[in-house]
Amino acid sequence: MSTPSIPVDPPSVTETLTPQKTRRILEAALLTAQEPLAIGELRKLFNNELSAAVISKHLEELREKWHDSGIELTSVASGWRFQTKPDLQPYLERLSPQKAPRYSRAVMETLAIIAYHQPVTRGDIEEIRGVSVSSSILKILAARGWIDEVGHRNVPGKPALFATTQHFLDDLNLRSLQELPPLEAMKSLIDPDNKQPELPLVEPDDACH
Amino acid sequence: MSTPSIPVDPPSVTETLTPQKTRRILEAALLTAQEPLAIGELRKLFNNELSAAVISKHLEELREKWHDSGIELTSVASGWRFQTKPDLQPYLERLSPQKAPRYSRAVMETLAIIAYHQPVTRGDIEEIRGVSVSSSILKILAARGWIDEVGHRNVPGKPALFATTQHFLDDLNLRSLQELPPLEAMKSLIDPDNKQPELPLVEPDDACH
Amino acid sequence: MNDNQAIDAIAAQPIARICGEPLLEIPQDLYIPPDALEVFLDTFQGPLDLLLYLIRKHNLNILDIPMAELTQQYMAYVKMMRIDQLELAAEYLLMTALLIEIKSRMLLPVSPKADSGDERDPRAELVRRLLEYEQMKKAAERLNELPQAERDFSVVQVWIGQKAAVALPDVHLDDLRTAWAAILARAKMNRHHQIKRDALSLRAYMSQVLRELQDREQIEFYRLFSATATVAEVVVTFLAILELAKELLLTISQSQDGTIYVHAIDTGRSA
Repeated sequence: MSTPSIPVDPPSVTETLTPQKTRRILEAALLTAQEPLAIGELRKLFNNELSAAVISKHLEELREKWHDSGIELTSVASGWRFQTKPDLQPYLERLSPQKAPRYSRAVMETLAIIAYHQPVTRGDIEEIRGVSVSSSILKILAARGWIDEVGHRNVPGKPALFATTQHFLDDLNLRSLQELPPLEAMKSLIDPDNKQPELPLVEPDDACH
Repeated sequence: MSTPSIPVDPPSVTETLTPQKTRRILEAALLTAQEPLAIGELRKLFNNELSAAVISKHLEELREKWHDSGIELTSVASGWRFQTKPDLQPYLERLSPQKAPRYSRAVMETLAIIAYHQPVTRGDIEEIRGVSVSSSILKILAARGWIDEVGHRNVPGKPALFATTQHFLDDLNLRSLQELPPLEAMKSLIDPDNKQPELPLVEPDDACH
Repeated sequence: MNDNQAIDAIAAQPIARICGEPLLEIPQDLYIPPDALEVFLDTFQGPLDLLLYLIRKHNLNILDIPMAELTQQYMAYVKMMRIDQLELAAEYLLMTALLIEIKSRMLLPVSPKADSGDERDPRAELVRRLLEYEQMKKAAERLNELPQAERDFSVVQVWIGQKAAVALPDVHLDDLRTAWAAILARAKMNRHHQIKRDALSLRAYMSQVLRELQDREQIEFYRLFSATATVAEVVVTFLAILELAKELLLTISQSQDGTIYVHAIDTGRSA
C-alpha cells in the first residue's frame, strides 16, 4: 500500500534551518522524549551538522523562553529534559489522587511477625497467626523488597527462613531493628487481670536470655 | 494508615489564582498527561471551582499562545492534548528511526472495515475483502489499541465482534467517528439507466447491519 | 509499491507465453510473467481486488461486465497461480467459479415468474460486493492519509517533577504495632500458643549471619565478626550463631587444622 504521508527526508540542515526552526525542533524533541536527551542525542536531530556548542546555546535560549511557564528545561545526569515546576505539583496531584493503598491485616501481621521474630519460617508465622499464610502474602512483602529468604531451617522439608531487609528499615525510616516500636506497650492491651503467666513479649533491649 | 507525603492541599482557587497561574496549571497538566484530558478532568485541577466554560476559554488562549511553536494544543476524542506539528516529525524520527509503524494495505483495509462497519466479525471483514483475514492483522490492530472485542454475535460459533476504540480516534486526531473521512459514493459507477433497485451502500452512521 | 507502478512494471515484460502456451491476444496490462507472480499477489488484496482492477482498467460499466471475456482473463491469472501457489489460488478459483456461474445463469432465459426476488440480475450480488469492497478500499486510503500519532506527529509528554512512585501502601510503625497487638490479642485467646522469648537484637544478628551464609556454603567462623564490631556486637553475634545452631539453622564444624567453619544448611533449594 502506498503511504502518502511518508515524510520526505528533510534537506541538509545548515543551509535551510533558521534559529527559530532549530529551537522548535529541539523543543519538540525534548517535549516528546521519554528520557532526558544528552547533547549527543540532540545533535542527531540535525544529522550531527550542528556543534554541541551551538545546541547548548539554543538550549539556554529555550530555558529562558520557558522561564515563566509551568514547566522548566533542566539538565540532569543523563541529559536535558522538561519537567514541571514544584509549585504546580499540588494541583497536578489532584488529577490522579493517589489513593494510598493499604495492606491487608494478614500482610501487616505477617510483616510484624517477621520483623519481631526473624528469622522465621512460614510455619512459624502460621503458628503465631493461627491460620495458614498464603504465599501471595509473602510474595507481596518480598516484591516490596521488605523481606527476603536468608536461609533454611534444618528440619524436614528445609523450610525457608524469612527476615526483614535493609530496605524495610529504609522505608520505615529506621536505622536498625532496635528502633522498631517497643512491644511492651502491648501489655496494656492485654486483659490486666488475666491470670495467664505473663505473655512472653519480646523486649527490644532484652539482648539475650 | 497515615500518608505523610500527601502535599498540603493548596488553598481554594478562586480567591488566589490569577488567570496566568490558571493557565500555567492547565499547561503543566496537559504537557505532562499520558492521555488526553477532558474538560471534566481539567476542572479537578481547580477542585471543580472553575466552570467548563472558563476552562474552555483558557484552553483557547493556550492554543493561541502556542500557535507558532513546535507543538500545538488539539482537541481529540478523549480530550485535549499537546502534540508536535507534523513538519517536525522527519527530524524527530532521527532520534528513534524505527519508531513509526506503517501499515500494509491489508491492515488498513481491515481497519477501514471495522471503523465504518462496526461492530463486525472477522467473517464480515472477510466477506467484504473477499479474502481470509489472518489473525496477525487483527493482532496488529489490537496491539496498537485501535480495535477491541466488544461482544459476540449470537450465531453458531459466537464470533467476536470488533470495534474501534477511543484510542484509535485519539491517534488519528479525531473527536468522533463522525469525523472519519466520508465514504465515497460508488453509486455513480452504476449505469444510470439500469433498472436495478438501488444498491444498499453502507453509510458511515449505519452502525450495525 | 504503488499499484500502478507494479502493474506497469509487470506489463512491460514482453513475454508472450503462459504455461508454455502462446497467448494469442495479450491484454496489454493483464499479462503477468510467472516470475512476477509474487509481486502480483502482493499487489492485489484478493480476487475482488483483481476483478475490480480488471473492470476499472477496461473502463467497463460495472453492470455491463462482459462475463465471458472477464472470466477468461481471470482464468489466465488463476492458471498461473496454480503453478506454485495453489493455496493462494484457492480464493481466486472460487471467484472464477462464481464468474462462471453468473455467466451460465445469464445464458438461461429469464424466469417467467414475476417474483421480484428471482428477477434479480445474477450479476447484482457480485456488483454489490465489488462496490462495497471498493468503497472500503478507498476508505482505507483516506484513513491512511489522516495524520497518525507516531507516524506523523508525536504526543507531548513532559516529565512530572516529583513523579509519585508506584503507589505502594505506606506502612508506619504504628501499623506494625497495631498488627502486633492484633496478633497478641488473638494469642491471648489461644493459650497453648507460645511466642518465643527472643531478643530482637539477637534476632537481627541471626538474620545477618544467615545472610552472610547465603552466597557460600560455609564461612570461616571469624569472618562472621566484623573487624570494627564493638564488644557487645561480638557477643551478640556469637550468641546469634549459637542460637542458629540450636534452632538447626546452621551447623558448626572444626577442621583438622583447627579452623572453625560455619555451614549453611544444605537445602537443595526445596520448595
